[in-house]
Amino acid sequence: MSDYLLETKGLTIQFGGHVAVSDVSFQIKRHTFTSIIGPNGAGKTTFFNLISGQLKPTAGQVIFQGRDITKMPVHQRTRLGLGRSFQLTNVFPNLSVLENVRVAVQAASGGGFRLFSHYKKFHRYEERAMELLTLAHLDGKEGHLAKHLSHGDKRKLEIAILLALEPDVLLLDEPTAGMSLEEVPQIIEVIRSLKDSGQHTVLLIEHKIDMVLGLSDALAVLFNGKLLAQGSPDEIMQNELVQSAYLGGLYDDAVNG
Amino acid sequence: MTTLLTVKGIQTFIGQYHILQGVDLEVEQGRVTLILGRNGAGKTTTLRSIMGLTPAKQGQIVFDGEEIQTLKPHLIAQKGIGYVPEDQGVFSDLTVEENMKLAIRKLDDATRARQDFVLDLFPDLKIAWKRKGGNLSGGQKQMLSIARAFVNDNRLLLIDEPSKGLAPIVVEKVMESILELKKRTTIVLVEQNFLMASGVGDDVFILDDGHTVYRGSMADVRSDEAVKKKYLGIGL
Amino acid sequence: MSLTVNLLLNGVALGMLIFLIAVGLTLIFGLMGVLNFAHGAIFAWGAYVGWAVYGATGSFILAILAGTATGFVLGFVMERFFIRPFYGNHVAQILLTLGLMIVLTEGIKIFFGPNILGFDKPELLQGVVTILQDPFPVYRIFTIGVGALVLIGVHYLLSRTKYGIIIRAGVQDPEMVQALGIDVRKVFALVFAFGAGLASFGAVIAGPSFGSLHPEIGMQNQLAAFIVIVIGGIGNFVGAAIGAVLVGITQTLMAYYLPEAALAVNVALMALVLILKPEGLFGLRR
Amino acid sequence: MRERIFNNKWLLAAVLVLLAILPFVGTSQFLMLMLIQVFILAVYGMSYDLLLGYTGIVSFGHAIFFGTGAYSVGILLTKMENPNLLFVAFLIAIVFSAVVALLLGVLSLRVKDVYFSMITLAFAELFFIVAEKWSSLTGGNDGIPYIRVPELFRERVSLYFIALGFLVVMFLFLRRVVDSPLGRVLQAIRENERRAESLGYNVLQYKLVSIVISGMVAAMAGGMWAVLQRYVSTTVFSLDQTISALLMTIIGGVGTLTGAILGAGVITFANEWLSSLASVHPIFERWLIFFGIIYIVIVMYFPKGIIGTIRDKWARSSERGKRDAAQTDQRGKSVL
Amino acid sequence: SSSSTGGSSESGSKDPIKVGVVTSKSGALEAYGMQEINGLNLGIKYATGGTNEVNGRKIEVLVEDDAGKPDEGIKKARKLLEEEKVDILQGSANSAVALALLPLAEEYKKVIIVDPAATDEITGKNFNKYVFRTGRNLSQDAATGAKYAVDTLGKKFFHLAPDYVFGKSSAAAWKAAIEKSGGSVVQEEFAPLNTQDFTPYLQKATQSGADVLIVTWAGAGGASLFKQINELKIAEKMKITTGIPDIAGIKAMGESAVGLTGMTAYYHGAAKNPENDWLVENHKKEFNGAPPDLFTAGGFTAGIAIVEAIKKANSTDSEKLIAALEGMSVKGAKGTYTFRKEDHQALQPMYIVKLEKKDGFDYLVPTLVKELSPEETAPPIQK
Ligand SMILES: Nc1ncnc2c1ncn2[C@@H]1O[C@H](COP(=O)(O)OP(=O)(O)OP(=O)(O)O)[C@@H](O)[C@H]1O
Ligand SMILES: Nc1ncnc2c1ncn2[C@@H]1O[C@H](COP(=O)(O)OP(=O)(O)OP(=O)(O)O)[C@@H](O)[C@H]1O
Ligand SMILES: [Mg+2]
Ligand SMILES: [Mg+2]
Repeated sequence: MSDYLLETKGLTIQFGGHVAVSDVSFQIKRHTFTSIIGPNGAGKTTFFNLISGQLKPTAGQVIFQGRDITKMPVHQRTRLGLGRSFQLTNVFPNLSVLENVRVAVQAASGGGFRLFSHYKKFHRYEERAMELLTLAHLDGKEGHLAKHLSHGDKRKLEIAILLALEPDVLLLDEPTAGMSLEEVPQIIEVIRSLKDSGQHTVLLIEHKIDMVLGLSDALAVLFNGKLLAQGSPDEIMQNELVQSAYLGGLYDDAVNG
Repeated sequence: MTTLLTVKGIQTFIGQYHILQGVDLEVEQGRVTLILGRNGAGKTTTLRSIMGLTPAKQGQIVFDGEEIQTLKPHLIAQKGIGYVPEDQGVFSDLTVEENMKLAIRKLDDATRARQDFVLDLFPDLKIAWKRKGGNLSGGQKQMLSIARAFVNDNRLLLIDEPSKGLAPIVVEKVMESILELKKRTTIVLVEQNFLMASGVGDDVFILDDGHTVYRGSMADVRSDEAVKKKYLGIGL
Repeated sequence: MSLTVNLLLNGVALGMLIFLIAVGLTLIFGLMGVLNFAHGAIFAWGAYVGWAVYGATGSFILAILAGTATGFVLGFVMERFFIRPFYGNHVAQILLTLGLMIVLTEGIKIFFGPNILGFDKPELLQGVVTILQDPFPVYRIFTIGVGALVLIGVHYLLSRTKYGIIIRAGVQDPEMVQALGIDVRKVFALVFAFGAGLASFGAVIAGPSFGSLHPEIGMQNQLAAFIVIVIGGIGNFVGAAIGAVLVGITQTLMAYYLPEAALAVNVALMALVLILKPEGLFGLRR
Repeated sequence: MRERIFNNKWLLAAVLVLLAILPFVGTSQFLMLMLIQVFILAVYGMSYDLLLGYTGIVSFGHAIFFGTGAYSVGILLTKMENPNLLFVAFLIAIVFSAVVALLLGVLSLRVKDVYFSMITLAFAELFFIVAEKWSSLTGGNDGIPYIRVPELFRERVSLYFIALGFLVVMFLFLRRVVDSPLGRVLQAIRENERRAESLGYNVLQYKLVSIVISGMVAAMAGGMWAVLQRYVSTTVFSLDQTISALLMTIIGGVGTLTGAILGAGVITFANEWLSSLASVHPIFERWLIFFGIIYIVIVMYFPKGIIGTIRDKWARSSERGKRDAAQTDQRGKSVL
Repeated sequence: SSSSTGGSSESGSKDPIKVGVVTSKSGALEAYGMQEINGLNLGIKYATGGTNEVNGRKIEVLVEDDAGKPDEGIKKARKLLEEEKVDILQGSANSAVALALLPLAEEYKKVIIVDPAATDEITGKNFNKYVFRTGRNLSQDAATGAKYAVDTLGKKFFHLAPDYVFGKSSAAAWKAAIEKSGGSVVQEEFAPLNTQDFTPYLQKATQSGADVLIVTWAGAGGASLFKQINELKIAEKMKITTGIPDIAGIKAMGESAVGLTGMTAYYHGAAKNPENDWLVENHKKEFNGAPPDLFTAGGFTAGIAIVEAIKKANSTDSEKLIAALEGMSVKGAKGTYTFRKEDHQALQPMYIVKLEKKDGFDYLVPTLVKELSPEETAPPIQK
């Protein structure tokens, strides 16, 4: 068995003539925190989509826990322990905030096909969902329909849903984009606690470089669909190309400080 | 200094919910006015009310001396107000080209020049010109949305969280272009990225729970730790 | 050989006729996404008014104009007062347009009676030409020609003007289109009315080809219209035309070679296409 | 909130009691007949609501199940020597329709949205055509008259109670389904299929379960219909039959179950009332037009159906603030 | 069960006699339904000498709309039987509805006079003793048309009919009748009822080697079909015969059907008898000068039969009515109708007509070619 929890081999996907992810071979060790950075359109989200199964690669493999899951449908991957959040908010609009999370908790406990136990009996689910909403700073809004939430609140709901799945691997796609200033640190704390728990493996896409540096054990850089570099945060920050083509001048302080 | 846009005590309802309960803004010509506040404070709803998308039930919105709170959105837009919504509002079935074509109000030389300018600003769009809006990356959608607003000769731009999803270097470019645009147009900006906001903002309004709770200059806010802590949760 | 050619030509003519019926629906259903069960009733109104004007004036041109105008006005009123609040709401559209369908169909019975009416071809277009020994009606040639013209015209309108993209955008997010300074409601009203006008235009052309009218004539043809749009791929205008011709040819060939199955041709073809290609022949995978 | 829930339960119970004593207070045979029709059609409507309102799929082929049930029961009762084997006929009808539903689901569920609607419509047409062509078995358009049923099912009062019981049992069953964990997943699928998938739910399987349950319930309603009419013809497979399910559900309110019951009542009684007006005044000769107008008025003034809209209004007028309103806004939640 | 005894009673009663009609007042066969109803009312009026009373009791006609749907028809019939306690049923325009009503007649023990529904099954496989039919059935149609066609048009036939039970039964009836008369059917083709382009079928007909094309078509497509037959000049290649439709149908065929010969159950100008004269006169008087149409005659005769049966039985009791009706002859719009004892089917005169242009008519006028006697067109007993 390999040392890696999650591994991609020569992963490639092509849309028409455009190669969005190109021959990416990438390994992640159990219980590590890896961040993926790269310019807009570099293929980060597409790479996630390939891992979580939303897209099927034109070439290459995805290996999870030593199993080739390249052809596995989305829902099975989730059951295996691969959970993800979405860059563009993706919730159940006409269900209450609580129900959004509750249905995720239910999914994690595998209780979907039960017909003859009234859902109200699933108090456990509801309690767990409330805990998660509190964690994501959505307590007090559990009765709202998800579509009525403000943008930032939807992002929090997105995270709560992901946490509800209790996945081994969390794929987080810009979780804090649009979240308000004061709450970003709190959400970061939640993510950090996942890392610190030593139970989870986290893969994070994020443009907020200071956040990435503070959290990550390792960094990977995607550029034009290719895996440009992989290494410790310090190593990557020294990379010329990353400096000039991705960061620009704005984050000089973050990098140097 | 002239005031281009005045928002006076607007109250907005969505369905039965009372969302804005008295929002005031004064937007000076040629300046960047920031609207800040927590998630759910009502920033987006304020911009939508100005655009006429969620019309204000009470209060006044005066643009260039004319009350516009009762006008339909397309008429408001035709007055020269551009809008970058927080969810990008990119049409996923249309190509980037068609998205741009739809946005362009009048195709003249000046517009073509502005189109060249935005395509230089966001070369990604040039590459993705024939791609469907729905297939763009998150950041590319954000670029397209900004580009659609920049391409017209607008007198006022309402921009809702432009930095969201953009790579740092692009954020920087957007900031620069905003500073550049400021010379010919007026900008109202909602932004959570304080680094960016403080880099371009002139005046600041802070909303909380559907009310305007603070107004001042950027310099004031930057130096006023109490305000920052109370409304923005930044304890530096 | 001559038989096959003749059958194929008939198939194409039938296909073009179906296309003329479907063309308005490609705008209203295909592009605007309105599940319009009253489309057939508008078609029928066009045919009946065309018939009446033709009978009264003897001018087929006037009949076409009057019929088309009827559909246009009906469509405009329908959009303005009924459909407008319910874009994107299929459930409401179903109930609403079924209601309108009943009202319009019963209206025909009130104004024109429930009986079958004969619709004769204009003198100029009567008769047959001989193609490879077999007679082929002139009117079918006319139908093919008109169908082709409409195809080109509408295609031009959609691809060379902003209307096509405004509708496609407006269906997804009408608010944003408005925020770009476009009066999306006006455009929708116009396009809806235009689609209805096309339906009634097609009806006046189709009337003499059928030779007779009855109040349910719209309902009878509506299903075929939906079918060709779905086969062609919803929203794909040219696809609908190809779908229509495909249906026409298949129908004709089946009627000759396998008449036992003729009854099932349309729906079986649609089911087959969808099973093999779930988004229709030229539809986009969403 | 609690109070309202409580009230509604009592309201429904009161209606039930009322219906139960109706046959004993000199109610006419014909009114009972109409109510029996309403009860049976209500079950058919509710079965459709499971698909439309709770799973979010618009099927134009629901008549397939109603028709399968009606024909299975009708043909078996005609072929079987002993009409008391009715239950066997029903059992076979249910099993058969479950198989049909499964096959139909497997074939058509890979197709999405309106395309799904159209492919189900195509299958329904094919069923209709088969029933028409296989006239040695089905009588085609002329139908099967003289279906024999047990005495208990001929007698109006006993049939009334059987139908009422059928409705109550099916209502409780379907309510249990939509409020079960399974039902909640269906609603999540309705809201956002892709997301439900990424939560680990096998969407296709859930939709299949939904279609099969819905199909079996619809088939039972069809079987009851055959028993009531003692006649079956191809109309049970017609598009009209599907549309009637659609209409009942939409008129009452999509995603409410009780709405379908109300919808069945509205349609049945409006139909009877309007068509009998024709003899009152010639203006009603074209009485169908008023039917059309009713649909239009309902959409314009009750955009979420009668029950759906009233429930909304209720929530709004109670002014319990945002949270409460939001909760009642949630379509999936039953009034009970 | 719920059968009632309400209105059936002794001659002393002054309660009105109720005739319940279930037929199409809406839907595809609306026009036929209206002809039937108008005929029925006139028939009762005629047979009662304008009083609408028999044995001192008023006759009330209660009409319910079945919209062409059997389920609706069943409900309406039950309403008439249970609420209105009608003494006798009459209907309907749609064969399926009529078939659905037969068991109800038996269950409630009420006589039903069927007209104009034509399917053989009504007095055949699905017969019960309460069922009588004034209308002709498909076999009578076929016997009429076939005999004439084999005698005068040719020996080899091609049959085009709509692809559903009606078309199939018609084809079978024609086939039997043609073979009986010494001809043969070389090919039968069934096209979908909503066919709009008949070219492929017509091509087959011309290639089949048959001398005669029989067209059986009910409903809207008929007019289109004849226009296409005309356009494609089929008549130059073979003879054509058909069942001539009602006036609206002929009108819709336009000029294309000039000279077409075929059978018909009734045309007001073809029948020569006092009953018909009265019918034509009074129909015109009552309906703006419109003459009685194809199915007015059947309704008229049904009305007369109802009155005559009640007179003869001196009761509305069903058993007595049955006894009175069995074997009874009535004089109706076409002359003498006789309810055959075995299957209660009324044998009646039938017509062969030719469509001709005539001044003063805006449609091609069916002119009598030949009248066939009731015996000549008697269908086989099929029950
Ligand atoms: N279905 C598709 N068809 C065509 N091109 C696509 C499709 N999906 C993605 N692309 C293209 O692939 C590239 C990678 O997109 P992706 O969303 O993975 O970028 P990203 O790295 O997540 O960017 P961002 O930081 O802006 O979110 C983009 O250029 C995008 O336009
Ligand atoms: N359609 C709606 N229906 C009901 N309530 C809504 C709706 N849209 C927004 N709201 C509510 O209005 C309030 C203000 O929302 P708004 O989107 O204006 O906030 P915002 O300041 O832009 O927040 P964010 O920073 O998260 O984007 C929120 O509490 C939100 O829940
Ligand atoms: Mg991305
Ligand atoms: Mg916002």
